[in-house]
Amino acid sequence: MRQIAYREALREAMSEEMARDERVYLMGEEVGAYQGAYKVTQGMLEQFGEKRVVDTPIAECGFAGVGIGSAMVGLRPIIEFMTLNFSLVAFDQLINNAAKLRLMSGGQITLPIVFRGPGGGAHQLGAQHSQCTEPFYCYTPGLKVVMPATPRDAKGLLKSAIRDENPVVFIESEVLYGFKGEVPEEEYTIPLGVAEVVRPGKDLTIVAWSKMQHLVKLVLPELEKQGIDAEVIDPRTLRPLDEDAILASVRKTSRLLIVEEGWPYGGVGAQIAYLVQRNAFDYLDAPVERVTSEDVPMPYAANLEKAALPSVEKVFAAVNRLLGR
Amino acid sequence: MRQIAYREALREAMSEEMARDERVYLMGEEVGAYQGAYKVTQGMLEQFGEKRVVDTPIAECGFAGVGIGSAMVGLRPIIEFMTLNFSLVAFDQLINNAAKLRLMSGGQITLPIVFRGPGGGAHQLGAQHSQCTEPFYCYTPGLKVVMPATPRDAKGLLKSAIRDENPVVFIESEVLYGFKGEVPEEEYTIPLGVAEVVRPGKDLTIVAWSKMQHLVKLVLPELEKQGIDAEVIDPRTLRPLDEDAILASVRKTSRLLIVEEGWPYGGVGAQIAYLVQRNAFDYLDAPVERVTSEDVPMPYAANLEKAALPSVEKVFAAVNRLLGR
Amino acid sequence: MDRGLLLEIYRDMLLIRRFEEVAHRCYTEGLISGFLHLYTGQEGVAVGAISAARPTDYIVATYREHGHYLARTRDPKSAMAELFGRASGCSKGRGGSMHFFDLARRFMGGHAIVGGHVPLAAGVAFASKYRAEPDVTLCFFGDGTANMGAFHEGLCLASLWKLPVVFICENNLYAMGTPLYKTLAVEDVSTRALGYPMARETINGDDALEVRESVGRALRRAREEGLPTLVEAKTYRFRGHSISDPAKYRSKEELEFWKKRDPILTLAERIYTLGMADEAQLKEMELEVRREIDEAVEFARNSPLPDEKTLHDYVYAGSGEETAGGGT
Amino acid sequence: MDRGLLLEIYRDMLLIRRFEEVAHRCYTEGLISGFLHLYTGQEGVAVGAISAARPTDYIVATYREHGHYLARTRDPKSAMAELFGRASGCSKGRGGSMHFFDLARRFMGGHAIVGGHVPLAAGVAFASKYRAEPDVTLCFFGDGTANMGAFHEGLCLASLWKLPVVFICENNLYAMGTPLYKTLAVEDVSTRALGYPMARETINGDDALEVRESVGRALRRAREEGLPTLVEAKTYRFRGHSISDPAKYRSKEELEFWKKRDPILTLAERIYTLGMADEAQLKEMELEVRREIDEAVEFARNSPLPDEKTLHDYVYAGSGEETAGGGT
Ligand SMILES: Cc1ncc(C[n+]2csc(CCOP(=O)(O)OP(=O)(O)O)c2C)c(N)n1
Ligand SMILES: Cc1ncc(C[n+]2csc(CCOP(=O)(O)OP(=O)(O)O)c2C)c(N)n1
Ligand SMILES: [Mg+2]
Ligand SMILES: [Mg+2]
Repeated sequence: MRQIAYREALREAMSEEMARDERVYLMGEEVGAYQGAYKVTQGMLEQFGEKRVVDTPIAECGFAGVGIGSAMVGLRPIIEFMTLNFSLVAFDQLINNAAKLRLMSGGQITLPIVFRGPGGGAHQLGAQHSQCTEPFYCYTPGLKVVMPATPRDAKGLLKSAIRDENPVVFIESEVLYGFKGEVPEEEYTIPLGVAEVVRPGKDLTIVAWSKMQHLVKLVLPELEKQGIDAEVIDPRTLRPLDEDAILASVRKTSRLLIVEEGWPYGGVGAQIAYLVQRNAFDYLDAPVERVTSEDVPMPYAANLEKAALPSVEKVFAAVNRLLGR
Repeated sequence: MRQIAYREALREAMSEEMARDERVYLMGEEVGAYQGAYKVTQGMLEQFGEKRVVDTPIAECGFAGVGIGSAMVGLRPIIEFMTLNFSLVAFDQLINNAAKLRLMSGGQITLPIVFRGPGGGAHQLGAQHSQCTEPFYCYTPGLKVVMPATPRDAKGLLKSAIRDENPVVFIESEVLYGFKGEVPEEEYTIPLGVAEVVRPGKDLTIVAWSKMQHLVKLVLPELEKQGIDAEVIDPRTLRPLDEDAILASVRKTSRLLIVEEGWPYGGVGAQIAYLVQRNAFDYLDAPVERVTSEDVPMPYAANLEKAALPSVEKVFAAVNRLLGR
Repeated sequence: MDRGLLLEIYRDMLLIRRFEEVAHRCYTEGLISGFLHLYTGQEGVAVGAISAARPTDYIVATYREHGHYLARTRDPKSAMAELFGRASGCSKGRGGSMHFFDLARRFMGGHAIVGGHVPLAAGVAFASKYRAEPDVTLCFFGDGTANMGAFHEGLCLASLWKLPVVFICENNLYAMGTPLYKTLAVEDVSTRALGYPMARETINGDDALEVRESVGRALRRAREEGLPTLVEAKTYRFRGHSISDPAKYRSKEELEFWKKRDPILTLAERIYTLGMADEAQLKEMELEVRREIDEAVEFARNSPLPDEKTLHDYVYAGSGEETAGGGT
Repeated sequence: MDRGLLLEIYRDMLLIRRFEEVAHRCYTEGLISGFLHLYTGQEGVAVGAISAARPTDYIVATYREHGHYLARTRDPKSAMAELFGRASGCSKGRGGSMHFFDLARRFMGGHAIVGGHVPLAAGVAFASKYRAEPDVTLCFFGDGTANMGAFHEGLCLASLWKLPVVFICENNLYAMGTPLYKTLAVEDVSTRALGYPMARETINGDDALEVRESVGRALRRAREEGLPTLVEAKTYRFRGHSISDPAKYRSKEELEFWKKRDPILTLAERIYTLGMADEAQLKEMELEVRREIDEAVEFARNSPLPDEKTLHDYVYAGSGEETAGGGT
């Protein structure tokens, strides 16, 4: 199968959906003439014109709100945040408007809108540019949250997100944009809310998403060498969460490790841990373990940044704790 | 001991600290001439004058930022959000500035600032005015989060928060403002980060805070009647969380129920559940249970609102599950 | 001046006034809960503005939107039922006083975060422009909104992108208990328009006909030239900010001064002067309106509460939940 | 015109220029990582403005703050070490290029959320006023910032409360790859000041002396009358937005046009014309500056990384963590 980069997969998803549906448009900072801050939207202005590929001023609260308003009356915007860090200046729009308009209107309003962009950190971008916002959005009913790890998932899930009738926060990763993987030529979608068993196994379950899937991949050869047969699951959609897939796996392996880039307090991993101990208590042979970022705003220095993030060593240590070694 | 209302306890805390330290000032919408939207700040303008009790325009992002800026150079602001719902328009200021300035400056900046106001819902205020924001702030390193349940705690903790050298999000409750309780005449403080065992017991542990402590109180007589001896813990400070107190209790009772007003996905309860199964796994006789609000933006209708919130019935059901009845 | 139109405007204003008075009474009787922000005194703005618009023009408003809703829909039943939190309410009892919606009649809500709806209004207008439809969006908000970031960003984008929207600031001199001079360094809110830039008008909001003309000009500017306008209508609310506010921050004299400018009384005077109706005729209209409101209360009272089984409805579309009999 | 002052201004600008060039080189050599937004071309603004201020006046800047930092501190060592992520950096290696801090010298940061620091600057000024101290706060930002809500709220409050702050917009015609005319419906950013209202000046930012005079006026206005000003300094950045931006969005001709206005070259011309120094003297200064920067690189290179044991330092004050030997 052909191999394309994550950013190209995202672009294909948007272009195909825009070609398919006149109501879909793209809006954000530098998405047009500049071809995207991270070149995700390269060529799209040329393909679709200024009406449908809209360069905005730096005004996230304003253009997120414009997107929501336009979706209230039937357009299907894709709002790009240059990074998800900047969604925080538009936070009220996402939490109080996007997530709640449908409920407040008694179901009259349908809000097919995608907010997308890279989340998490990259390399030494400092505290204000290196944070995981998914726990904010996962907490909030009315939103869906998607975080693809591979080009194939990126394309299939983004197409589903664009077709979805609900607000979807679609979080990519700057460090994955160049990552290549197999992506079918023919059209396909991947449904939201369905996890993937990336590697079947029986000794323990590892749940990870986005960048952290790639970290887990680095650990697998060594685990195999040690005869540890890990089942690896990528939820891909964090809200709605495919609880069944995770529970089924843990009922088989009896051990669960969650690897996530976010901070430790609360968030997605805590929720999964809660759900699993709640619904598979008798199956667990050891407490659910998490590897997260350290509980600090991200420092700039290379060595501190490295120390703050999840690492191969931390994953190994957690696996050892899980296996009682 | 004298009894005063929660709002008076808060006012005493602020007035005493302002009398004690010239650097402390109060800023927010309607805090001055109007005497506070919920009358928490009644009389303070008269006592301290316009310099130190500052009425603001509706511009939360602006005045939260002004507070932070003034704290960067040594003032000690108390920023009142009329309700915590409106902190979301100032979210970037809290997450990207307040929580991170100290780290980003390599410890040069100390940020003694309190953001306070009522959180959660009241009665039929609708979706945009009825939500728990504490999971957002607990997730974020650099912030402290306090949620007092009683007048005594409200006063002692707010005084500590004002004296603390860090940004503190101090979340009160509109429905508790009129609640009366014993508050010492003499000066006292209550340290942040220390839980209180509200009722000792041996059969199960119930962790709840703010309003939910009062819900739990409604359940206790019936539990006692049934011969169930519950230990009730109020963490009071959610970040830093007094993990030791919770763990010590669960190691004794082997059963844990968390009652919280927030939504189910992630948040404080999920974190406590994760920590407890992680660090007291072998002590647990049953999975950690949570009672939360339903996973919906808050509807207006009285019956739906009631159905969406934690209730006595839901707490009983959870206790029964915990006890295997 | 068209007699029919004039009487229609008068009647719409009366409908709002009586609706609010009865809503107030129902609140004190415990039939309504939550926040209740009455529109009493400002009727000239909503009715004047909305009478100038086409039924296909969109309306986006704040938590003080009963008046705008009634001016657009003339449907006190669905409004009162919403206040009562009933399944027959305009938002199926999910929204309440601050969140009236009627998509079919292009009433795009009641919004309760100050300033948060301004970008939404720009977005609705963006969609009209995108689809080359002739509809204009009317966005209502208060004087207290002019300091909000969302207001600024909404107006920046509307000006930059030439969106067909009319921003209508109802300057009632107060944001809750705070008089405008304490929060605004300029005299007129419309001064803000200079910085974007945007056409602006500052008008007497208590004169429905003046509002109608001014908004009419702005609507034409939006519809024909695709340009936004900031209209500032000076008015006054006769009640406190919400039902729990005794409004002690203003003097009796001030209130009296404004009550003399009561938009309904002054319009009645005008009607008499122009000989378009006599007291008996307006009295008759008054009785009719009162009957209508009474019927609305009966309707609300007799409507069922939402079914608790539908608690999880309307959170996600397409999740099949609405088939559960949502809203009834 | 004071000769010493003129040469000092020239030297400060040169220091910034050379610092940025060397930082660029170090980045391409892999010695620096993360984002790097160079100030090359805009030196007239930072140096002109900061030369007009007292050392006790506060500075609040953006992620493009190397120039302002050097203009205030003349300390390329702590700056370069910060870029290298070393414990000896001005933010102990925690901040990086976008977050330079030096509290002792009242340099209140580099901030990287567009507009987010504008209210902070108003807050610092609020504190000066609160304590009746004579210090003024200088707040720098780009043209792209004028649409942000935080900018609006910061200026609203500064105007309303008469805060001693000078807002300095460095209009370099672009926000990343977006030319100003695509995001601003007015020609001058300073037009925004009309709506608050606030004193405003639009000036040539490539003339450090003009900047100095204009900011001097604004500083007096702030210090003596307690009034804020919006100064818009038109300038140009010679490099891309950040080091990864090839700046293909602008023409060679445009760049050449602006390079002719290079604030350093034109100031050198002026110095010659006024006979205040000859080429040899400026050459000597140039060599001195280069040596200083080379020393800064050596200093940075030889400084230790932060100790990993201090990872949890500087998150909470008073938690005893700093005693762990924080930052070294
Ligand atoms: C962001 C935000 N801050 C505060 C509030 C609380 N609040 C509701 S209405 C109001 C006053 C608004 O005044 P104005 O805009 O003049 O409208 P009016 O009520 O006079 O119609 C305030 C402060 C809010 N709803 N949203
Ligand atoms: C809220 C926010 N949105 C987007 C960005 C990404 N970003 C960083 S700098 C920049 C351009 C800023 O332009 P301008 O204000 O003109 O300053 P300049 O870079 O020209 O100095 C953008 C879009 C950001 N840092 N913060
Ligand atoms: Mg008002
Ligand atoms: Mg610029």
